Amino acid sequence: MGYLVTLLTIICIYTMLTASMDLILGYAGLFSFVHAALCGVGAYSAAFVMLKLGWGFVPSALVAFAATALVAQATAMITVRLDEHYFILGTFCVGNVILSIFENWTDVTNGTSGLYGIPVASLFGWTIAPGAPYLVFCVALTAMVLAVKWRLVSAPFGIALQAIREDEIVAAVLGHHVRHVRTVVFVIGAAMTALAGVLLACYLRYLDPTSFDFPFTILIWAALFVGGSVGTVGTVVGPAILVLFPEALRFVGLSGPHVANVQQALYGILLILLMMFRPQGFFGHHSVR
Amino acid sequence: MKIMTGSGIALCVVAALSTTTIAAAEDTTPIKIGLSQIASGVAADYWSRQVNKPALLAIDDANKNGGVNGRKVVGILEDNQGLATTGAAVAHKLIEIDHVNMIFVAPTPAVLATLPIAETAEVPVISTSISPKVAQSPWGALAQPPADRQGEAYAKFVIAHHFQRVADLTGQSDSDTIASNAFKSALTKAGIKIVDAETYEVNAQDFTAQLTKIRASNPDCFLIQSLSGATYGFILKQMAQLGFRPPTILTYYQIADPQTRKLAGDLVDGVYFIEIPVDPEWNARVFRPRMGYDADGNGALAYDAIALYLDAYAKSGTDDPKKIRETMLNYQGYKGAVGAWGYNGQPVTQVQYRVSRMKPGGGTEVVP
Amino acid sequence: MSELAQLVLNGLANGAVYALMAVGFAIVFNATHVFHLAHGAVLTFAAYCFYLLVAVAGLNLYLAVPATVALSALFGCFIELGIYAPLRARGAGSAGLMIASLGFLLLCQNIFAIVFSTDVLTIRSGGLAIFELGPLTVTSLHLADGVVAIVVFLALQAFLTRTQHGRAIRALADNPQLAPVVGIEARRTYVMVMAIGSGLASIAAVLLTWDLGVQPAMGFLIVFFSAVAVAIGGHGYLPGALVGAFVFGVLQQLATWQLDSRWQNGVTFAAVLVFLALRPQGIFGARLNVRKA
Amino acid sequence: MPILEVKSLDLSFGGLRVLQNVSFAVEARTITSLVGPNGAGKTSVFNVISRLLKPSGGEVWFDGTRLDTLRADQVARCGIGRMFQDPRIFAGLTVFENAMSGTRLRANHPWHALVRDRATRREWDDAEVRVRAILGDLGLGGRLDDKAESLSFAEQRFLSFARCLAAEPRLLLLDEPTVGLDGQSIGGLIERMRRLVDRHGITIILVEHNMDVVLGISDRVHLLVQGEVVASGSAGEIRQHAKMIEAYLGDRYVAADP
Repeated sequence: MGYLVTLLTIICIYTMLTASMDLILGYAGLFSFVHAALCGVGAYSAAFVMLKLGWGFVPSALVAFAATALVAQATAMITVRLDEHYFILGTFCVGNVILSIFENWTDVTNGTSGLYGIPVASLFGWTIAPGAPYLVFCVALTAMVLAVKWRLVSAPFGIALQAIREDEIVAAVLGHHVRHVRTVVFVIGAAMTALAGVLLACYLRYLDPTSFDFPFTILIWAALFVGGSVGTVGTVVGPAILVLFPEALRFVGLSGPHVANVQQALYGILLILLMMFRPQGFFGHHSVR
Repeated sequence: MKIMTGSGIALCVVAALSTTTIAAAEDTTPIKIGLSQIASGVAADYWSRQVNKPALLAIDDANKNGGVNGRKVVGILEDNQGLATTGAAVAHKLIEIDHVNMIFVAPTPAVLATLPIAETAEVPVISTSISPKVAQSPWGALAQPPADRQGEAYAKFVIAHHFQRVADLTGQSDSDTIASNAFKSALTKAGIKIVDAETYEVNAQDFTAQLTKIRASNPDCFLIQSLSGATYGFILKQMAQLGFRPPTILTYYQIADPQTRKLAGDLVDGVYFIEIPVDPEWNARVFRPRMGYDADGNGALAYDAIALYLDAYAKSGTDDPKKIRETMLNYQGYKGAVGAWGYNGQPVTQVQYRVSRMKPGGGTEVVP
Repeated sequence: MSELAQLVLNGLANGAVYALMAVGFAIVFNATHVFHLAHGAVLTFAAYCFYLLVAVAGLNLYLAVPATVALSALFGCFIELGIYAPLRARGAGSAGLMIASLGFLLLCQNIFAIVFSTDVLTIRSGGLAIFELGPLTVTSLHLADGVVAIVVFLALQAFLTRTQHGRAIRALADNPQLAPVVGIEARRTYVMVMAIGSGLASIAAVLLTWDLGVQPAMGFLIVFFSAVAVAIGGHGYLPGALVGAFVFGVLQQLATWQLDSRWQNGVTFAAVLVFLALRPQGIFGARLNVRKA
Repeated sequence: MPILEVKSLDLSFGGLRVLQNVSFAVEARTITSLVGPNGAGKTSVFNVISRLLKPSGGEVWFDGTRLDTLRADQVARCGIGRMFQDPRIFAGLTVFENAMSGTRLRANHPWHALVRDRATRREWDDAEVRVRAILGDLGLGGRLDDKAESLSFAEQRFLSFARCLAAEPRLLLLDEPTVGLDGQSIGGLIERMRRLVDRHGITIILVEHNMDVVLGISDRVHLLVQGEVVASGSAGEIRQHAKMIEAYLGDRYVAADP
């Protein structure tokens, strides 16, 4: 049972990351390659205050929000001016810098050894036990994030985001401050990944730099494209498929060596086929063009 | 690789079958060992040769000798991809679905994500990682000397040979960093000068920047740390290309991996390294005939970690994981693949490193 | 001082390989407007081809190198005809093409890992012959890298400016809206551009394989590095890619100068970011006020 | 007192001079046309006014505000609407969303999108009512939830017109709005433009090739050739210079039946 609870917890955390990616990539059209690293900024900053200052979940999450938003703001200042493809490169560079900080700022991150012994989440003095209670907590927060996202994009703000994605020149001529809107949505999305990072930190109770490397961002992209960009259902279904599918492989005897290579190769084929035959994913409302 | 795939699938089928027949009588239920290890990625092939296969070989041998108190031993290998997230999921799977008696897990991120889960479930964890955190857990045991002891072994060599100008090149991994720090603090204590210390990214292929700086510091002894034979190959090659060859080069036993000589050729000749001694008789009798290659320290320790645990299981005469772990830690006179060793009451293996050298033209020799 | 000079020299040697990759990437990106991440897959493919031809089939280098270039050019055509062209026909734009390209990179990388294992495969061992210039050293191969990169680049420039096919490529690069107008012509030109770009990647692959051997994951970082080099050089101007690659190679080395080398990656990319913040259009890129207008 | 003043505008790319010393003034509540051969720089004038291009010299003033130092979105917020030569609708959005994208509301800000206080809600509701009315007026009332890419070319053009109007501009820059429309649609469009000027006090600048349209509704016409204004006058004056226009533009531009 605990195994299933674990998988559902991971799906929740990935859903949060995918929803935030949907906001940034699906709605605003920004191919962010720094997603996992921003999640790491949230996770590390929360874990640091939990470990060193013994703070509870809420204040730690606030610290994570602040730290991640700050990093995202700095990232956006440089990268949102870059053209579509160069935005990926800009965020790739930022990701490298952040990973380097995870590895080398040993006083805070404990370097490659990672932060160990992160306490279980506690809410105003009440401990949330690992397992089912923590899952409920994650589900609640994920639902909250999805609700916030829905409220944002169902308002004219969401239309402005999509207008900018479709044609930034026309959007500007209609009076939308493209750079500002992109910065804002990037920072909001980063705050969501920060929350996912905090949940991940309290779930794993251990953080190390390899957890936030680029393949993780690619996984979230794949989850978004499978589920479908622009929408809510896809941001839940996509991660669910990508988490459950490889786990299911363990039970059909396909767990020999190279299974991860097979898995990654399948992701590759999946991305090609999706772009070819179903660019809106399974539940998306927008075709990636 | 084909053999491995076959045995991997076979194992899983066995595992699946045994899961379904778990309701059988108590004394015939198999003892299950969960292997949460790397089976994919850049390190996959080395890992498979020197960790996964040796561990499975130990289980195979135990079964050949009639199992543990007549009970069959089953190994269940799951790929943790070297990641914390996957490691946690694997730990839950092994504990809650497979009901394993023990988890054999490496490397560090996967181990440290596994520990809290195993502690809650009261399942012993044996790791061939070098993280000191494992030894601090009431359910953990380290089947490899912790990394700081590795650093001290380097220092011992440097001090014994009276080197005066030492340089250090270290990979950005957990174990290398800990070992390097222990090495440096031991040298500082002994009053030996570290003329330069450089670091590289684990998967790097270009070390020229670091080596250029180290060349300028003109060391008489150069410690290179890496967890991969290929990395040693690149480094030795690029040193030669910079016209840089210090009198003494000290390394870790991965340099004996065939990859190094393939890349660097005779540049590996005369390079010193510290290693876990592998019993040559065991290697020739048990390992080589069935695997087709030689075990290195990792391989031997992986074999021993499993074999010693199973011996202790049999000796303890109980299924209580806590008692089995105690028996294992206090086991006297165990003779294994790395010679006679034991935990001597501590949750850390007491195997000692020795210094060897790459022989010109191939092979290694022990330096007295 | 000699330390600094040696670092610059190392950087130029690495830059030469990046340059071949970056110019190939840039020519594809400029003419077909595909952010061709699968360029990394071409590199890896070419490297394994070269390895198989030399180490397994036992061909001599004079045959193996042209054969590798030809096979890689074919592989490039295959990517264009098998993936990019059908995607375009289905209405995919730059984003869809890029994602598919990334997918293909992942696919190839993992197929190679399954077929060839993740070990490094080599066709030669030991250090390369070196020349000593006072306190500086450079290997024959790295010297050759630089010469090859520049000669190939000059030949490419001559092709682009002197021949009809070359001019067609440049026309497409300058006027993307031309593509639908010229129809079949454009499609043929795309195939040709992919063949040329892949040929350039295969030369980089040969040089890398001779030096460091082959690994399935070798393409991933290097394609991003070369794309960063293109960004540094400036979009739409081919010599920019060449210069950007050398700048990036030297930057990687200088990042360790006077600084702890554990920060090498961080310092390198922080410097790139600072540069992009000050000059988003790159060294040679013109600042365009109207994009897509 | 003119509402828009363009003062000695220069624009060059590299060595190419696109605009040279272009000056004209536009009175409020009038329709002004820019005519000229292809490549004369008509669209470039629009691009400079809406600040998609930065002029190399000269100034643009709109109702006391200098525009050429602002950003494109700030220019738009001054009350300047712009229609492009191609409809350039947002293909992936619905018809209604396209038109809504022209509005500038408090709810465009994420905070108000999240909290939605009463003022925000009311303004938003009002905008939706207005946008529905505009779309209904332009004959798109029945297709609000269709994807914009499913519209015909003429419908797309009307949609982009609606998107412009949703912003309630005071000055409209229309770049060849009649291209691709049939006679009936053109008539409707002309009538609408007239009504916008007369009833709603909007000022319009038109780039147009169809001389019927130009001479039919323009209060003033400027002739641009190779980046320079070579002639200006009322529609009547220009009509009398038909020979001159013909010389510059060829017969295509001469009104068939004045």
